[in-house]
Amino acid sequence: MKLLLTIDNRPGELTFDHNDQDYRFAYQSDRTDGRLHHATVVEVEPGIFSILLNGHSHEVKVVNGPEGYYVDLEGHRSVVEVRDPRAISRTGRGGAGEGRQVISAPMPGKVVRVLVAEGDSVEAGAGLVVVEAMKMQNELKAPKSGVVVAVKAQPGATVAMGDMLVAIE
Amino acid sequence: MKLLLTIDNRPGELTFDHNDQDYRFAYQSDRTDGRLHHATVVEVEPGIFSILLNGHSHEVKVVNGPEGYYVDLEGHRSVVEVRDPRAISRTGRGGAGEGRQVISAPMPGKVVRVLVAEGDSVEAGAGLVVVEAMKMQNELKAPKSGVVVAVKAQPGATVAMGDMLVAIE
Amino acid sequence: MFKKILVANRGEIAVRLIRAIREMDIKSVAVYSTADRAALHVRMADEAVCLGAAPSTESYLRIDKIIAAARELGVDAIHPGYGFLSENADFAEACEAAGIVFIGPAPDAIRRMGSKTAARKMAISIGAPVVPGTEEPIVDPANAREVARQIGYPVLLKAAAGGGGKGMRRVDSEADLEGAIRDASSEAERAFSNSAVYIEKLVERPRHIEIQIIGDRHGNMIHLGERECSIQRRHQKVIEECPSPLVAAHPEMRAAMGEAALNIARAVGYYNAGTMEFLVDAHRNFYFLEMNTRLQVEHPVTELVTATDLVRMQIEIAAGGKLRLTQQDVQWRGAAIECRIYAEDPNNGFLPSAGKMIHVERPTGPGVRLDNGIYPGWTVPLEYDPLLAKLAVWAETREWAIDRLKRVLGEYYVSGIKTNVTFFRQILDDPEFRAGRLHTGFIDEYLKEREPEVKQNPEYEAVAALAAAVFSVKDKGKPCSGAKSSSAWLAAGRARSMR
Amino acid sequence: MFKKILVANRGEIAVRLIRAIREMDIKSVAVYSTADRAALHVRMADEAVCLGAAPSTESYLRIDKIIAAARELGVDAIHPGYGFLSENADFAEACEAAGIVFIGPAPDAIRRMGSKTAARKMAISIGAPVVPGTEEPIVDPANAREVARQIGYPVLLKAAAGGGGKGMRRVDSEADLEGAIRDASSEAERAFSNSAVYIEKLVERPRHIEIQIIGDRHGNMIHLGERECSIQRRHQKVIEECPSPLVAAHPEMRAAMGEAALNIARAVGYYNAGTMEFLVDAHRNFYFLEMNTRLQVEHPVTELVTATDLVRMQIEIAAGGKLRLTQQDVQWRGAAIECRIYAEDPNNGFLPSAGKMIHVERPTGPGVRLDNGIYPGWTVPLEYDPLLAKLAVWAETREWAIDRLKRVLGEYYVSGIKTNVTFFRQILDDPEFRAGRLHTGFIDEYLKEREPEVKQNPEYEAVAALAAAVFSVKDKGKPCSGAKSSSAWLAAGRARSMR
Repeated sequence: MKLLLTIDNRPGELTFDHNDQDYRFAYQSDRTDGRLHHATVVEVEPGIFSILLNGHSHEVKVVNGPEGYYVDLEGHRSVVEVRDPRAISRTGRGGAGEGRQVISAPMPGKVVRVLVAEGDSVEAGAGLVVVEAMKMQNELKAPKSGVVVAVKAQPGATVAMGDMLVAIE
Repeated sequence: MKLLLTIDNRPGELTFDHNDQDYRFAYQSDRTDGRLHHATVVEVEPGIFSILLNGHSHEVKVVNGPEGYYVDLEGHRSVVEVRDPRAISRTGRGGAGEGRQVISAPMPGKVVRVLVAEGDSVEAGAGLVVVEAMKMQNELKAPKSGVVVAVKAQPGATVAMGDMLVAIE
Repeated sequence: MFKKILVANRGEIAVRLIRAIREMDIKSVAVYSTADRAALHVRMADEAVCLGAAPSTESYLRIDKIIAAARELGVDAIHPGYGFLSENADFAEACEAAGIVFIGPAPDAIRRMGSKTAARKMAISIGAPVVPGTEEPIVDPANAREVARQIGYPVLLKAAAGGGGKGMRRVDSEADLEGAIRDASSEAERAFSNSAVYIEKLVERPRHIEIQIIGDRHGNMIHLGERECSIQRRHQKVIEECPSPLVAAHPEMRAAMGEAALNIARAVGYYNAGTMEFLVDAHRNFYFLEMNTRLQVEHPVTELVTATDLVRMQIEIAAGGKLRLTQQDVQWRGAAIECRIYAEDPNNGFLPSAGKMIHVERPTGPGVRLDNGIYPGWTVPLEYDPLLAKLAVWAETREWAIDRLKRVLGEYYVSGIKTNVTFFRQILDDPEFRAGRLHTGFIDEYLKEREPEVKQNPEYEAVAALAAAVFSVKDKGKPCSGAKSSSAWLAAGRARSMR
Repeated sequence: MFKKILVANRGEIAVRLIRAIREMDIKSVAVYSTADRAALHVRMADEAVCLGAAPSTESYLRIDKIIAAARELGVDAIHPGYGFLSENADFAEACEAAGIVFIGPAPDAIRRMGSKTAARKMAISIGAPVVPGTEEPIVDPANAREVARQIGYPVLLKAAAGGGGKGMRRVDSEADLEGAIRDASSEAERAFSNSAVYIEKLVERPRHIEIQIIGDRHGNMIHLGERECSIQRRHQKVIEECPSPLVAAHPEMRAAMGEAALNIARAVGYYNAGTMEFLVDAHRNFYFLEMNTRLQVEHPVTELVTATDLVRMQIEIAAGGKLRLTQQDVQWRGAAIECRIYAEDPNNGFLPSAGKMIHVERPTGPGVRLDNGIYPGWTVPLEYDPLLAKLAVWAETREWAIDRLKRVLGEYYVSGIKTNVTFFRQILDDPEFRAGRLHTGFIDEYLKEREPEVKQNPEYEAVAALAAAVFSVKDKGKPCSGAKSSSAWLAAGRARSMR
């Protein structure tokens, strides 16, 4: 079986087959040499994999996260997207134009203040919207310099994670 | 909804309905007066219920066990069987004749010794078979006095939980 | 002794209190908001009462409802925990008026020590050290120059009405003083409609070290030594230790700070547990900052090193008991470190991370103390503080404790949301932290200057790829289990990908 | 210090060792049998090697395979844990021959103290107290009478070749002696084809109290006080404490027993950790029983009270380090109690309970130490000891520790299999236990004489009924999730219902 992956946005290609717990696999990316490995893989708890590779014991935790699979290994979290080249892509990601940046709510909360209006020019790093969650106010900043082309955030409004707040072009 | 229950073999009748987490229910048995209760029930983890009844907080754990549901509450485990009077019984329990007692393996293990033969008379409490599991030898004893009418256990054989070993009549 | 205690709090501290109450064979009553029906403290208590809607103002801050519930259930005493009503003198008074014991100090002591400025004046009046400075606004620049010269540069200008850093200016020399006063005043005017500023000595790279005290109602009072709480982010402590590495190297500081703390407490007739916070400068001078008239979040590190149970002591004292320990009985042994685990994303500006926890792995083994308020399947409510748990360790030396904490953080795991667990592991590896060179700006400097090492092991990448692939194959072949939560995640994911 | 240590064990002790090794920043290697591929110690170690099939004789007892794996992986040292090869002098020798350090005593010391009778003779030779008696078989009844009169009735006749209680007879007076010798001899003849019996003083309602010692290879040796291990079932300890309630009431015993233990250990040039087991009679006389030349299962209670880390000390000593503590440094503080949680059914003759664990709830909060080897989803293999975990607590007094342990047992929960957790809660409520009146027959008497109180609260019955009903409604409406495990349970249930 062959799958296309991105690990923290770096692409790679995984080839593998298995016989029960015994896996043969190769991962080719700019960091790995793509050589063939043998490993045993046991899903010891749901989403928790015990992998023995070259005698090393790895415990890998995988959950479905918003941007892809969250893969935790040795205290480091990677975001992994998996696509089957024979099928369509898993989720229709992307779609925002190159020049346009949408700032959406990174967590559910309440809009406390809106610091910009449509048509404002902003510098990268300038505050756009303040959202409060869990007693903490968080200022969302402009990811790049540009002009504010849309403001959906309303002071006092409750927003869900991912709701669009402001767009910059 | 009405259900017939046995709790540790004592029968009772449960009547209940609910609106989301709010339950109205009555349980009638020889120990309870069958009066109407109001409670909120939340399944906080799979099989773990937080029940608030008359202001008291109860944490009840339920799993499917071999003899019925194992219900753990305040460190005490009850075995509960639940039957819907409108449907057939949940499992076809019982079936052993009154006078006949089958001694089956209470856990998986290995038969170490068989202490009786067909036709032997045994007293209640006499050793019948020794089964070893987890490094411990366990002597299974006659639940009543009688005559051994069948011996299925073979020294050295591996037995699964519930396998018949000896029958006494 | 009490028969029934109401815990007027939620989260990990409510759980910690319920445990202590249960160990004393006393009944516990939890209170909760509608957002917390399934919270761990409700699950664990003997009884539970709903106070109202999710906002604290409708529930955990409603003195009337809490007192009414306590009366109805025949409660003897109320423990307020920390936060919420714990330093509210009106609440303590309302308890007493209802014939219920408030497990804490007298309302009067809360009032006298509750205001920062009142507490500062009190400390000055008995000769306890405070940060030198004026507390009256500066009117005349000439006078300002004289004051600044007296206390010595650098000084800090602070808005009298202020807070949050507005109207604050550091001044390093007399040449800059007048201009800085003008700037600070106008900023203060804009921010608070009050231009008054005052001068304080600027303590550079200060340590935050606090002293735990406890006293009974019979006049006995002791201190249980210090906690070092210099590792803060946004003025919020995140790592606490006992002993302080500084005090461990200079043991005479403990007696001196302990005595200062006891003197302040005695001056207000304080009883029950309390904490005096001090700033400590590079020359090991310590200055009283403020008092917390309640149990402190970070009390476990003191318990681990002094082998005491502060909550049990609080309850015994509230019930009229005498302190079982004298100052001579208090022994400090080994070292304890605690870190506060928050639902937040250290790689994204420490934004709160909401969501349902799927796994919660609790570390065990030697020297671990976990005070947790969560469980697998719990969803952190947005209305409250995102503290999930406090993970503390004890070991014979500070060095071993750091190594143990790293081991234990490696075993701790919450999935479904983001936490600061890995961030702690990075800090624990920092040479400055290991050397005990701590100050309240430590994390800001750390975040600015130090790039945590990223795992480059190609084997890890191959292993991560394989695990994700095996999971994805299983994930797609699964028609039913987990479909609900997974679709919620995907909806959020789709929405987020618009950014 | 070592770079890589192999842990030649499994279960909770392997996990405990891996944790200590990790805290010392050393790599750990797990070994496992095919039944243990998914075991917790394999998950947690840095490296793992399969030794062979499930039976210990094919895996955990295979000296050749363990040494080969250690050599191949460049291991510096091997920790044997307890059980398996831990008291096997050949294994210790094989390690040395392979240039690998055995973390334990010298092979010679294992041999000299490994045999009960050899150890007893050694103890006698240096004047240490042993249970009085003959060790040569009795030939002449007249001689037997004289011996019995000398040591005083009651005496115990024991088969020289024996074990397991066969050929054992209690004799209360001289009148019964001759008949008892005849009976015992003929029983011994039938059981062991050897009729020889010998006489020992019968210690009535003895306590089992043991002394922990540890020494380095530079001639330094200390004791870390006692553990009370009188609560046993089938000669297997199930609850252990430090301090012993008896020794706590008579502190002079600790020094006397500690000195006796050190004298025996010094006589064989012992180093690393070891334990001397003693019987103690009603007059507080203690008698050496045997030595365990390894880490003891119940070592955590000593660690909790003395604030030490025995495994770390073992590793430091094995690496050639000097003991960091002198006898004067050892301080005992508070009280610790441990209970051994087994997969067994106390309501059904303590039969082992096999199956898959669905939930595993790990208690946390103040004063808890859990050494566990299991996790949710794990299935206990039938091939090994059914010890799931050791749950220990520390508190300022024994009484508080008992109350804390009850709280903690209430939080501990394993579903899918049966455990002895509730049985422990009943014992902890027993007035004799609370009073510290312990002896090795305690559990047998308890099971015979005391009927644990059964909950009769009608509210509980209604709550249990409701929970089961809600679960059953959901259970039946569930087409897919959990179907596999549920059908396995039902198959077992159907089979079992035949009984």
